[in-house]
Amino acid sequence: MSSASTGTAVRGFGRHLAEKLAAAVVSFFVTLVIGFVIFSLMPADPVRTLTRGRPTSEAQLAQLRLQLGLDDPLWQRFLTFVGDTLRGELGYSWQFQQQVSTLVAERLGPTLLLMGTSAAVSVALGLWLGMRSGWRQGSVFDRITSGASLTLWSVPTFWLGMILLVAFSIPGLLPAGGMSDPSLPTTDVLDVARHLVLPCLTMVLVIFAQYVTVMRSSIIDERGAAYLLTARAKGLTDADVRRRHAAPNALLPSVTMIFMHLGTLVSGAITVEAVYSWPGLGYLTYQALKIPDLPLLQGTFIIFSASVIIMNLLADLAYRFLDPRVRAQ
Amino acid sequence: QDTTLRVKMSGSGVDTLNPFLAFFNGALDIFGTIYPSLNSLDENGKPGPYLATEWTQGPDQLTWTFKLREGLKWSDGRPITAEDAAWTLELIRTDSVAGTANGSLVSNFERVTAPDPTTLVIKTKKPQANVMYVSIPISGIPIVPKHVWEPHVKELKDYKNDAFPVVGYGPWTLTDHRPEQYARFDANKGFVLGAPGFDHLVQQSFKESDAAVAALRSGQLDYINGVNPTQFTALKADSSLLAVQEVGNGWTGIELNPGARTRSGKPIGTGHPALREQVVRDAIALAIDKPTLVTKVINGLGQLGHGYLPPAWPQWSWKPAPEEEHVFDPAKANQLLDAAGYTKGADGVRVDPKSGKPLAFRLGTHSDDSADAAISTYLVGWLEAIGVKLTIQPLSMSALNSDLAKGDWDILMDGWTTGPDPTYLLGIQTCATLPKDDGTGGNTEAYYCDKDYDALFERQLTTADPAERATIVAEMQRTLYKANVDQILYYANTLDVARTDTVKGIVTGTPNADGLHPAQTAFWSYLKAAPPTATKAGAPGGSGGGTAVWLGLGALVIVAVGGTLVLRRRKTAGDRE
Amino acid sequence: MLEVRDLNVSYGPAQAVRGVSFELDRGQTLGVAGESGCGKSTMALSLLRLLPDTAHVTGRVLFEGEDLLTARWARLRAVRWNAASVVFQGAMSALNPVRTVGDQICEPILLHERVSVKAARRRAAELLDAVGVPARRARDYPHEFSGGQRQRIMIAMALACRPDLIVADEPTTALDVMVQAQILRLLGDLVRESGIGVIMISHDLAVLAQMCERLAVMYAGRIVETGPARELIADPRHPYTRALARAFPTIGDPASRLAPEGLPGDPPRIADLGGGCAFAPRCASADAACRTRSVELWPSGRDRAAACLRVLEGEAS
Amino acid sequence: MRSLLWGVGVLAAFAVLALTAPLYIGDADLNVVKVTGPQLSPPVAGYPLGTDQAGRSVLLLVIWGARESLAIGLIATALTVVLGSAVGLLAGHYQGALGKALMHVTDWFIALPSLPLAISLSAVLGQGAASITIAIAVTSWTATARLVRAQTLAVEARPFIERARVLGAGNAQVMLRHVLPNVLPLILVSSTLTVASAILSEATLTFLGLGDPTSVTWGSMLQAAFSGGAVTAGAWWYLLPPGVAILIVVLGFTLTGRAVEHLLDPRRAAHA
Amino acid sequence: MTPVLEARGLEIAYGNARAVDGVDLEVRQGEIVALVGESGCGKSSLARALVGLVRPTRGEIRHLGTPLDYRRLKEYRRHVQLILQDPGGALNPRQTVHAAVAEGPRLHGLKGDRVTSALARAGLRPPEDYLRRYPHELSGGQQQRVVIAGALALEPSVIVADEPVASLDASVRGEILKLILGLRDELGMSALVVSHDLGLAWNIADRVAVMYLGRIVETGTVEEVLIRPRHPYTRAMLAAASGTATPLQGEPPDPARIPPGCRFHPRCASRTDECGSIDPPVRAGVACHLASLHLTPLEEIS
Ligand SMILES: Nc1ncnc2c1ncn2[C@@H]1O[C@H](COP(=O)(O)OP(=O)(O)OP(=O)(O)O)[C@@H](O)[C@H]1O
Ligand SMILES: Nc1ncnc2c1ncn2[C@@H]1O[C@H](COP(=O)(O)OP(=O)(O)OP(=O)(O)O)[C@@H](O)[C@H]1O
Ligand SMILES: [Mg+2]
Ligand SMILES: [Mg+2]
Repeated sequence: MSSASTGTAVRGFGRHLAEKLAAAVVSFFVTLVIGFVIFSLMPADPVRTLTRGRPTSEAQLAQLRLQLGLDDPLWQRFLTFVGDTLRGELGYSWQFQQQVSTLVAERLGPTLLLMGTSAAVSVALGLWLGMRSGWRQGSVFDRITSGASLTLWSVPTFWLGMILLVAFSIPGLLPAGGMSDPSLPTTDVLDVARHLVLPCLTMVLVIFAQYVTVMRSSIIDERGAAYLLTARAKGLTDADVRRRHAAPNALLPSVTMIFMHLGTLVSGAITVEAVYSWPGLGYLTYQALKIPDLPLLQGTFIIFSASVIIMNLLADLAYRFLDPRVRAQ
Repeated sequence: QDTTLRVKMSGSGVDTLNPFLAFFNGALDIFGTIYPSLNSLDENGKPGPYLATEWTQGPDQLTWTFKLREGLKWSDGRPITAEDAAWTLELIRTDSVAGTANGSLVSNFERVTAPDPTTLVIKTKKPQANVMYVSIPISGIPIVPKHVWEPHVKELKDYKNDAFPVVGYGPWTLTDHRPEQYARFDANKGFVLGAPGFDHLVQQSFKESDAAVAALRSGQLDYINGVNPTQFTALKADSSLLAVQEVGNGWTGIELNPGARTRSGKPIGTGHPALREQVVRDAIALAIDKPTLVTKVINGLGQLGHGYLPPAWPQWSWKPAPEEEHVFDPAKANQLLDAAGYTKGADGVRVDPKSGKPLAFRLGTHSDDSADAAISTYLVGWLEAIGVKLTIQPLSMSALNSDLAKGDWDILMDGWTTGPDPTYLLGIQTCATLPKDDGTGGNTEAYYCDKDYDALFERQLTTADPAERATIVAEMQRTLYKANVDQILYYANTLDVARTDTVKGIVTGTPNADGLHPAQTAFWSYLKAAPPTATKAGAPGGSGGGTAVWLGLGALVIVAVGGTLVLRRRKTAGDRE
Repeated sequence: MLEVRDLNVSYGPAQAVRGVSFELDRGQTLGVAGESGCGKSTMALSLLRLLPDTAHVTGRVLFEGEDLLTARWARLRAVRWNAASVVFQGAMSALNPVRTVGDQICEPILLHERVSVKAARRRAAELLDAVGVPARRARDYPHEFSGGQRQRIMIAMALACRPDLIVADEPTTALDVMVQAQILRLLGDLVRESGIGVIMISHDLAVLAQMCERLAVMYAGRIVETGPARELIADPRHPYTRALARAFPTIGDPASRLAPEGLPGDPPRIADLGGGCAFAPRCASADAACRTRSVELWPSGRDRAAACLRVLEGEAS
Repeated sequence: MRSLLWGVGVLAAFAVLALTAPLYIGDADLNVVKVTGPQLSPPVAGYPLGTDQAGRSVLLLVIWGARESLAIGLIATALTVVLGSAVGLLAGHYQGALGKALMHVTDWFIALPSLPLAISLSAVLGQGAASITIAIAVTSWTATARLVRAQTLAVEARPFIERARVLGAGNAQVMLRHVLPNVLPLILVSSTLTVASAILSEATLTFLGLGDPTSVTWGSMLQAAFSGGAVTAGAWWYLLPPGVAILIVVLGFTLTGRAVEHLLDPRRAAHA
Repeated sequence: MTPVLEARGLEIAYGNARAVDGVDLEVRQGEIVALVGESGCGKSSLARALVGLVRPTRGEIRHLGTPLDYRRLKEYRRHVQLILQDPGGALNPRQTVHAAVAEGPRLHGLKGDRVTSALARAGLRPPEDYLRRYPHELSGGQQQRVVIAGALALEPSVIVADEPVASLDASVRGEILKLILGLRDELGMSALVVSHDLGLAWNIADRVAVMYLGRIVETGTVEEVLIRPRHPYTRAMLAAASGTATPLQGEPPDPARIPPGCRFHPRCASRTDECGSIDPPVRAGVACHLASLHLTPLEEIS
């Protein structure tokens, strides 16, 4: 039974993966189309906006319109866009006069650094706190943790960011913005870490509450599970019961939610990036929207949608990986 | 130890380091310091020598001859010759990609040649009085080394110009640039207009001005060019900081739709017909209490708005005579409107007798501009008092421009800054800038179109004598002032703050009676800035000490965490399972 | 080996177990019967102090002379599984779904005995074999087993540290009749072979009758009747035992053919028990005295006792 | 339930303040042309929370701001909940093609990044409260839909649905009489959380310059404070009150939601 | 006489698992039939198919001789009602007893107050005491009575009860069975009672059908089947119930992999070589080609 079912499991998994991938690809393209349509609807005069404040001749305006393809009909622009995307090109930014892919690649690193660190810290912190406070529901620890995380969750990010910035940009210790000290000859890991502290702290403070909540409630759900009684009856200490039995199970429902949340994190970073002058994708999007720089918008849009879609896919896979019950199906 | 001047990068940062393509302030700023130009601007905004030491207009009025210095070298050691300048200008003139950013500046050029390494000859199509403003730092054309750029002409559109150090010439050499982060420069100690006082210059990008101020206070920055009035007022009180005001090089105002139309006279858009009437525009001008705006919106850190060209350029600045001036007088405004037959309806809003429409106007504001938001609420209140209703529509810059181009607007918040050459700003009030019938081609400021004004515009273009040109420009501004299509509300001063412990000499020129410095044109601030004393002024709490504190703190955290863990362990091992 | 004296457990105001006492020796099997909610599991779990914090336990649980209710946690943990293990109701939920069964069997071995992981694995394999689950399946997860197999794995796990006492709390409830029979046989064999003391809990008298020497019938937190299993079923003294016995008809017995029998009324809510006999409201032969007089276990025959006034009055059956 | 009392109390207080605001706050307090207070003054007599740059009382602004902030939060939530619940319920009930299609649509919307979407929506619809409300609804209904669908699936799997079918109930009957009442508590709970995040979103979007900067909401107050340099000026009386108001109201909704969730917990209900 | 409810060649497949694999079964007027078998043999699937909750992949269901028309399910269900195993789950926790019982008549547009009489008939007396209560305020036995009352309110001719007492306490169980028996006696209602408990069949049924792996392997009157079982599977079940004989070896069967030949032969103690190749039909109430060998009653059963 075992070996046979493993065989079907693998086949079933392959098929499941293929299905999920196909759905993801479809999702991706649909979001692209939605994005294109919405962005194209935006009333905008990019040429005038770009050249605002600069001497510009009529010929120059016409030339710019031509260069940006603004005179092409919508459908043609759509086809170009789809074609470009399929080829893996993201077009040419209007305002930065560069390949969108270059721009996105430049800004992706810092965003991933900030988001990755914040996510890692807040997931770790959130899960740990959530686990402990759920395990002893109603304890002082639980009340403090839940209260603090709820309060922090209720704070507008940009506001918290500003307040932290003013309060903690300490001379020589925590800088007020940027990703590295420009007067250093080379990029220094410690220096970047220093710059990362405040923006990361801001993100963490705001988002870790979500993980606390999820983990806490799944631990509370698990707490009454019969297998925990078994574990206790075996003579395990309370901490071991929690760590070795409750935690892995409570993690299951949290995982999906965490991944889904991670997917939206990238696009949620605009305000933090703005407050801390972090050279990331969020702020680039914001700039793109102001013009609006359609190719650039599309480019960042693709990244954002893709990150959500990929994270959802990963959530699914992670769930399957973590839960043997689903794994075999 | 080397000294570094750390300043906030201006405006919206750098779009591209390719000077043929860039539009953003931050980029133009950089080009102004790393590429030479034919002329520089003196501290009063007048053309001065740079690469060129002399410039003369030939008798045919079409030939300009620039005498260039000998012996200047690009940062890679190759000589700077007239050929570089000629090549740069010709490329912009002939290549549409190269003309992306600055094409308009050379559109009247017939041909640019370099008969010898120190002579540059510019032939214009029509007489042009402002050729010495064409290549100036920041707002004009930077000259680039031909030997570096020639190989990239084919792929100019994709050339990022990021081989550091960037070959150029100027007070500084660009040694590194990270998009959205910083630009780093080394001083050119042999710079022809004087050696920079610092060894390095760093421009760092800050998106929130409060973050920049925090950085200044904590010593991460030495200088911020452009803080807002509230910040300025607060920082002025700080004795360790130097807060200075400079005469503004721009204005804030409103524009009223005088009847949008195309070049052929076809009306377009949805502008309110009443605004076509001079009397309505005049009444609006009288109803606005500009002094209150100056005190309330910009904390008094600016000047009352009058003429179309800002006071930073005294050579062009114009003020109405007292009898011409629109002084806040709502009673008179009401009289004017009553007399013209705009009677008030039941709701207190006047009605246009011709169209039967109430005098209810849309007021488009820039949604990302806090001053716009503040001003617009005042305007609503004041105009209500003369029976005119305003509905505020916050718009993105782009949407606003789009409405403007389509003529779908009544009143818009408006603002311009300008370099020392007023040609362009004056030009966008001419009939020639109205859109074509297909809607393209227009870059009109506000659909203003007046034959007399156009004639004056043509005249000043060709008037070589600066004084005479100034009179014509003044007359043009009077015409605009009377038309009340553009109503200039105020000229905000430029507000700068610098640390006094790390930098001195950041502002140049002598302040006027009000304590206002002349506008800091071109690269002078950074060039003349120097460490305050001979002793090296390291960053306060520089990285050395900082690291120690940092490490100490880290250690503390580790001890704390470790301690709690140990304690916890001991406790859990104890009683309750 | 095990001596329980006057065990009381209450969840807040609700008294789930009220004054239960019994003794058990090595090799003995005690069956505890009673319907849902009468306090069987509570009683069983309280022996090893496995109840949640909300439960308040009094009385004495002497295991090898040591009172487990007052023992230090560390000492108690050492007793758990090593000396006394539990087979829980519903093996699906009693096994951790995300860990392999092998792992879960090894866990107590590694915890209580100084053996290598390898040795523990070997022992786990032996145990699995002993309960009739192929040893190679130690690497599978609980959900990959059928209900009967899972229950057998639970039993294997309970035997892991060669305990002296096994508390089996409804080990067959969720199982099919056929599988149930298998499991009971397996347990019975194990007890016979290794001389372990077993407390087996069930609501099914028939099941207990197959397994146990002695029976204790619980109602509303009390033992209402105890005695040798066969006698108790064949000749119940307490009306509740009688009703319970009749609820499981003997096939072929014409008396029960087309005549199902039950108890009128609802099972008691332990939260609102008054004085008097808890069973009185549902008892056909209850009188005024039953409702007021408190009842306790009175001897009702050789080696038997029942908590019924009728027994005291000598009105047998 | 202390947290419920707190949550409801705070919300009620804000609601009362907001609803009665027109009684004691007039044009003369809000119209920049008419106010007479000092500019950006710290708390003084007559201005318990100081003034803004135009000389208006920050206290009155915060109270006035509650009106629009709460309205946006509530309306956005209503839209979100109605849309999300309808989609979730249908997707959960019709597990065939319709359900699949609806879930796909939901997935697509989940993948749409919310901030860019909100910004472009407000460009299309015109900036201001209405577009912000719609933008919040468009980007947040998916969460409700998923939640409701999951819950619907759970409810549909329960035996009483089968019983209802056998008794003769059709799809509409099953959905409206059996599934909806059982999903409703969850919707209620999730909607309190949605209000909370909608108020936060409003503040964020307005802060990014998408709102109507001339209207008085907590978001626009913060935006005005930040862009006006209140941080540098140390004008804590201008920065803190709107932020704290947001915090308190969001916390109020969250606490209420949690408490209600707790009250409606089937495990509790079953014992009650 | 045409049976009230009848299944002919019924087959229900979930994917490649044939949970019900060719079942013929009939319930006659006023008769209680017990369907017994071990877990997973397809009892519930069959029961659910009989009330139209599952559409059989093959075969048909007849009510009073007329085949079930899936477009007119609602009407059919007036006559055939289902009672589920778990009364707690079968009641909507947010419906009062009144709403739960009145639901059927409401859906069918039946007039008059059927609720109180149905409750009274189901043994909830006085009915008024219960109308406003919610399911969680009732004991398990009371809940099951409410469920039964809900079905009775439609005055069906047949009740299909899937494990009606499995989740109830032993003491309550008898009362519910009494109720079902009483309904048959008083109203002449027919019932199909599904259970894994042979004792239940003995308690209330007229006829028994024993199911194994999707098939009925033996049917007959209770006395015939339970006292003189012929099919080895029935015998094994009876033996297991009394705890006397060696229980069946092997794991419960899997409907996705039905063995060839007699489906019981892998677990059959008395199988012969040909059992692996002959799939015996139900003949004279038993589906075992060696049935005649086992005709003697089990001596253990007295
Ligand atoms: N954690 C708890 N908190 C409060 N009451 C409880 C708790 N656990 C059990 N009870 C109550 O205690 C009584 C006895 O429960 P217990 O689980 O011991 O019954 P049981 O005889 O094992 O029933 P079953 O046959 O259903 O397992 C019941 O009324 C139950 O509701
Ligand atoms: N919806 C379904 N999808 C797939 N397989 C199913 C489904 N329902 C039942 N089965 C399978 O069909 C077989 C028969 O199931 P059914 O529920 O009819 O058995 P049963 O005899 O009622 O068992 P039990 O006594 O456990 O209730 C089982 O193997 C089961 O796993
Ligand atoms: Mg129990
Ligand atoms: Mg079943």
